[in-house]
Amino acid sequence: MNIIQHVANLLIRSVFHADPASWPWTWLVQAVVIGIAAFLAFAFVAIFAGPVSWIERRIAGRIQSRIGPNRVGPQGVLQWLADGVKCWLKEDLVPAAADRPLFLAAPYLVFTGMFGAFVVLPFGAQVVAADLNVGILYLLAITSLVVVGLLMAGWGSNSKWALFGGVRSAAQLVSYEVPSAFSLLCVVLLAGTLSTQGIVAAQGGWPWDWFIFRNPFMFAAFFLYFTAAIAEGNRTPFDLPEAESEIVAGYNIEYSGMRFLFFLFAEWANIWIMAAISAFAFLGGWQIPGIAPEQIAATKGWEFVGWQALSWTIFLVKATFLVFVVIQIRWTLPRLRVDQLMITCWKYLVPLSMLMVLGVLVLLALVPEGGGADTILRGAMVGLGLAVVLVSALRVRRTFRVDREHYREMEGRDLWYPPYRLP
Amino acid sequence: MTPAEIRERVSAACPGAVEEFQADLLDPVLRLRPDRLREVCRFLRDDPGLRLHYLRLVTGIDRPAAADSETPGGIDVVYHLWSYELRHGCQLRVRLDRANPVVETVSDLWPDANWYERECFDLLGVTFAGHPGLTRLLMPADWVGHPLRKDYARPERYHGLPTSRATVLAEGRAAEVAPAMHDTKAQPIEGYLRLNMGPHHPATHGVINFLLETDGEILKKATPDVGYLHRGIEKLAEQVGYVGTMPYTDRVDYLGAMFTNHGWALAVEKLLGVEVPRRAEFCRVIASELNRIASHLISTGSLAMDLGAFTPFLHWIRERETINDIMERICGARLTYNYLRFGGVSRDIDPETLDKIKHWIDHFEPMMDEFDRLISSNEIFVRRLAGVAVISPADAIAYGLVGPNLRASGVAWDTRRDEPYSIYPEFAFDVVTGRAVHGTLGDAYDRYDCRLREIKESLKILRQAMAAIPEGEARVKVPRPKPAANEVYARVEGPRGECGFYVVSDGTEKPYRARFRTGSFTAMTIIEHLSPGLMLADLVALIGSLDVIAPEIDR
Amino acid sequence: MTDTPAGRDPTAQAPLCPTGGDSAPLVVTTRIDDLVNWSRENSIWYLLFATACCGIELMQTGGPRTDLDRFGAVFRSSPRQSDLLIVAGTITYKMADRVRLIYAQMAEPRYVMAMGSCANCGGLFQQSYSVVPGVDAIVPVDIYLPGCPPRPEALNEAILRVQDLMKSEHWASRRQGRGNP
Amino acid sequence: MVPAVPPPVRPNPVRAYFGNIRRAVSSTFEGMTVTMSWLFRRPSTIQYPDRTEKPVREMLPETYRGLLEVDLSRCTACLLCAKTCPLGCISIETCKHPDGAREFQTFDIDNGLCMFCGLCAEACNFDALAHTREFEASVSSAEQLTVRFVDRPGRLVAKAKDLPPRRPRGSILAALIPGFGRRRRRAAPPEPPASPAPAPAAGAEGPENPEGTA
Repeated sequence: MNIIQHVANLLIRSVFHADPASWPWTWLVQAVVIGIAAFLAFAFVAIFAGPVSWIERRIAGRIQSRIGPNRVGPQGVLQWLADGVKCWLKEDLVPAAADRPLFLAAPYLVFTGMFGAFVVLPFGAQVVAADLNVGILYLLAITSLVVVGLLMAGWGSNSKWALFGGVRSAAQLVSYEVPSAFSLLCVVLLAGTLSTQGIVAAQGGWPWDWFIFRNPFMFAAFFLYFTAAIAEGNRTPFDLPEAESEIVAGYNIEYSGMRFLFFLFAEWANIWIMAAISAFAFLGGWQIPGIAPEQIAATKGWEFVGWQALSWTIFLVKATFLVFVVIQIRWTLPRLRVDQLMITCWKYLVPLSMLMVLGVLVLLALVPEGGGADTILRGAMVGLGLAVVLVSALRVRRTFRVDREHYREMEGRDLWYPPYRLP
Repeated sequence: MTPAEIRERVSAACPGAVEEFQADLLDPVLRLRPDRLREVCRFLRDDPGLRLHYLRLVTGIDRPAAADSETPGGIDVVYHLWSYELRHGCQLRVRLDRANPVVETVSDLWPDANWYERECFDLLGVTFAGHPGLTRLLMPADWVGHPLRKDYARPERYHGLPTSRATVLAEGRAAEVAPAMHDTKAQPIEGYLRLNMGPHHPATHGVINFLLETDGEILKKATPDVGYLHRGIEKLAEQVGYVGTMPYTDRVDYLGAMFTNHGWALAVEKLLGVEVPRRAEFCRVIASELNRIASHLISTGSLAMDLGAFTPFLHWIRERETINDIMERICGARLTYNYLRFGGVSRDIDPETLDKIKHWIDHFEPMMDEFDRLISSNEIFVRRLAGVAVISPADAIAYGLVGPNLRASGVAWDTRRDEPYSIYPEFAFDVVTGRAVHGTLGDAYDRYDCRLREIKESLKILRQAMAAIPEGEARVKVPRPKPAANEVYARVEGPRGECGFYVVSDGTEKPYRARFRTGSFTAMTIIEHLSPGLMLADLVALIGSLDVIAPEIDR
Repeated sequence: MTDTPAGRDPTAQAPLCPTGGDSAPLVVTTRIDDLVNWSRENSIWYLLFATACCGIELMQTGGPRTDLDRFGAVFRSSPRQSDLLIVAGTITYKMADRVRLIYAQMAEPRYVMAMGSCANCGGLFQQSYSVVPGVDAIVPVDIYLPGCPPRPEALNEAILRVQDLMKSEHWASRRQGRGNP
Repeated sequence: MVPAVPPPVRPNPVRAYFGNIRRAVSSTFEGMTVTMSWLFRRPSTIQYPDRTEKPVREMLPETYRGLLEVDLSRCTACLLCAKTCPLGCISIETCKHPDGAREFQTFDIDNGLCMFCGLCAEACNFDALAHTREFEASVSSAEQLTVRFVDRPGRLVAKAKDLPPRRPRGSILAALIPGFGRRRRRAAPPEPPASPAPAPAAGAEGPENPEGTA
């Protein structure tokens, strides 16, 4: 029973003193609750997508040795609000030669595709709008809706650059669906269910219970999925549909004001969605280390709420960390060419993700869960993960140690320009 | 081979073609009969003893008949030829009838003559018989008159737009009349999508228009359409005189203003016969090499930005800011330096500034390694550039590519070493050439790689120059220049290659004709040749790797 | 002297642009104006319209040293999404119609800044046969920024000047007052 | 001189396939460590206008060619600057009195036209015309771009024999342009004179008295 039914039943019992199973207006109350939930989700998307844009600009700023927005509100946290209000009040231009209905509808369709994905995201043990038993399939299907919107925007704008953007994004999204589906198939094989909650429940709180560290194939599948997800979210190095230096602004070139805001909105939220999917499918979702979901369900009152809040936090932290990685990738890498984009997908990601499915199947047959081999495998994979983190930390340290030595040397000298410094 | 010897050979091979040999000029000139031009040109290019494969410059000089003189006026068309292999060159000239200037084209002998001749047609009205597409290059297609003619009068209005500031102020507000979009469009090719890339496009490095015929992402043809920044600097130079032109040369190549300054100063100093003090030469070299680094930073950084990586560009902008600070100390401006004077430099470099340059170099060298790790060795970046838009050495010479673009194709030619000027022979530095690091020789990556390595060479020169800088005056007082009638072609090695100044003086305080030969102009001509089969994104990489900037093309 | 958070002295501002006759707007309107103007002035998306030398300084201004992003000003490549057209460089007759087209494609409220001498009045190319003597002959200009080219801080100051201009406006005035050329 | 183009090498496809993956992963990793390291360094931004240690104009070198300024008390109206300027952005007019003294009618510098090349300041023999380190001069109408240095009628042309010391650079502009230099940082300290020459006492009070009017 998901949270919506739960709340609806609670309402019916306490307010209307009726039995939800036989009461004739149950559907109405449920509809109202769903409406409220949708509004809350919308607010969440808005409140999340906005700050993500601020975070991205600040991180980009630091990476580029500058500061980023810091004038609006403390450290510029209200920057997204200023952008939003301004865009909202800007003139909404429709080019004279545009295909008006398509042009007008496209941003909302893109937004719908993105927003629909929130329905099955498991924020916590009890917090999911609808725990569909075909959750993963639904996710794959609803995120593809975005491509229709982008294509409509590209075609409807009656601009050749926009058309290029639309067509590029269609080709890209359709192609990258395949490796991302195969990678998620690995998860489904391990979890034995398509339900998003089921997938989280099949993992545990500790890293060695996460799917990513289950075996080497899952480890690789995570990166394959993550790459494919970046491509589906139109992010660098796969941001061809809006490649600024090639096709100016791509599919959104003719959009202004609020409609353009919706595209931006969808983009920021999309980053978060793909991070969230990676987090629940591979990184254990909301699972709290050391506490089984049943134990949480058994608690009552504030204790229950506390555990819930902790689980949401864990999920949000995991997702936000991945958002950060996506942002960092964006400000590091150049962009692929169209043919290279397709080669990356069909010659590298697709065969490799198929291989991962095969590998997971073989290991499922050979290594029984919970056995000694399984434990060794998990331990080794966690070790590998730690090694990756350690190596990158050392590399980072070495990178700026050169700089620090230089800065020490320069210190005390009268420089009229400010060299960037270590904090 | 000296010009006189070349003249002997030409006279022997094509008897009667040479009308006159002007040996008294600084750069001797062979005056040819217009109807024998092609014959001589073909001989000069193909003769194994001459091999003048590189057409440096084609330009025209309008010489209307003076009121009191009996000699008829005419239009001179000047051809500068050079041979990289034999290291010699010559200048040809034909005198055409001013009322009906017609000469045969040489654009099939040297492909870069195509644009030179179009420019000549545009600005001087010379018709080149047999030219494949003789249309206006720099001015709008519906422009009336040929601006570089001496008797050209500026129109009052162009499509309702006033041409004088006083009229603009008098009319008070933006004119309501919309000028018709001028039409430079070539005929679209049937079955292909016509795209207008530019003149306002993030990747065209200034206001350049590319007419693309595409089949999906693949280009059938890309035709550059330039002139959106044609500011008529050459005509202005005729108006403001030798001294006043110096700040104008800053704007010819705003990323390498020190080199255009230097070229102009060299040309005029040659005309005047002025000796430059040694310390001033060092100042010039130090400022020039700093400027070369700054220019290459923008070019390599913006190439990365064109390929979608924004961060490297901003890192280079940060380093460039420091160079700008140094430049501000040296000459007072960040971009348009106006540093050189005839007979020296405007201001000596003080020891404190030299110290700061040293610190900056120490700081900058590790940054280059970091830049390599961040972008140069990035697999996506390499794949975007390696093997893309390969220019063969022969093509590079035939299309008149210069500087890093030429060297990336494997032709080791650096004006600093091979036609030395200033004090460059005193410094030890390498002429970097393409080395096919990741793909084919002469591909886009080689051009990028050449620029990065040239930065290192410049650092070498900087260190040597700062160690060896002598004491002394940085400027000798030169009276207001008034050179005798003569002609000179002076060249420096700018960041975009050979930066040549062809100056014709007539004994007054103002140059009679000045023509700036810039690297970007010829680099643009090769784009049309390279574009078929490229992808849209490759075109961006090609433009970025050629490092063209609009004012250098249009001047 | 009271300093605003941005460190500017409001008393020292010269009158920038007459905002029309409504001298005593309602309190509610003022509040809306405050919010709207606040959002506009802190989210100036400028069009990357770099034609000549000033374009390099325009890029440098977005770069690490001066960082216009601090004020919420980022560049956009499409005129549809830009608020401010910074004409950075010389405009020739060949280019003039494109400038007008770009201006026409911008959504209201839109502002134009003439950056550098060439855009102000043709600058050193005023006497040239091919250069428009001042971009104000083509599009209405709000702010003139002298310099050849102006240093990044000067552009930054001009952006603050645009902010001041926005601050003094009634939120709907731009839509009514300006025509499409 | 002209080398032959070597034929492209075709590598082993299997090695190429996995080599591509390896290089893509490792170079991405390398790049990300570089960008990550920048998160731990302090930005190099100078927070113009208000959050800097000192006003930006004071960070600029003395040699910087900012807005032009003329100290009329040192100007002999020799017109060298106006003649040197390739653009003619300096317009000087003087008129002659019956008693023989010359006085300024106009001394205008069109900042909108000026290209800041420094030729005029170089030509000035009396250190009257000079570049300052000022750069903040955006205005909202084209007319305001012209700076009119003759602030009142009857300003006499200086004699080359007895010139007063040069007033601090920038102080004249500040008096002339309304709202000039308004982008001060918060709580700006009293600014020291920009040039080493001590400011004359007369220079401090409003439109000052040129020598010889009394």
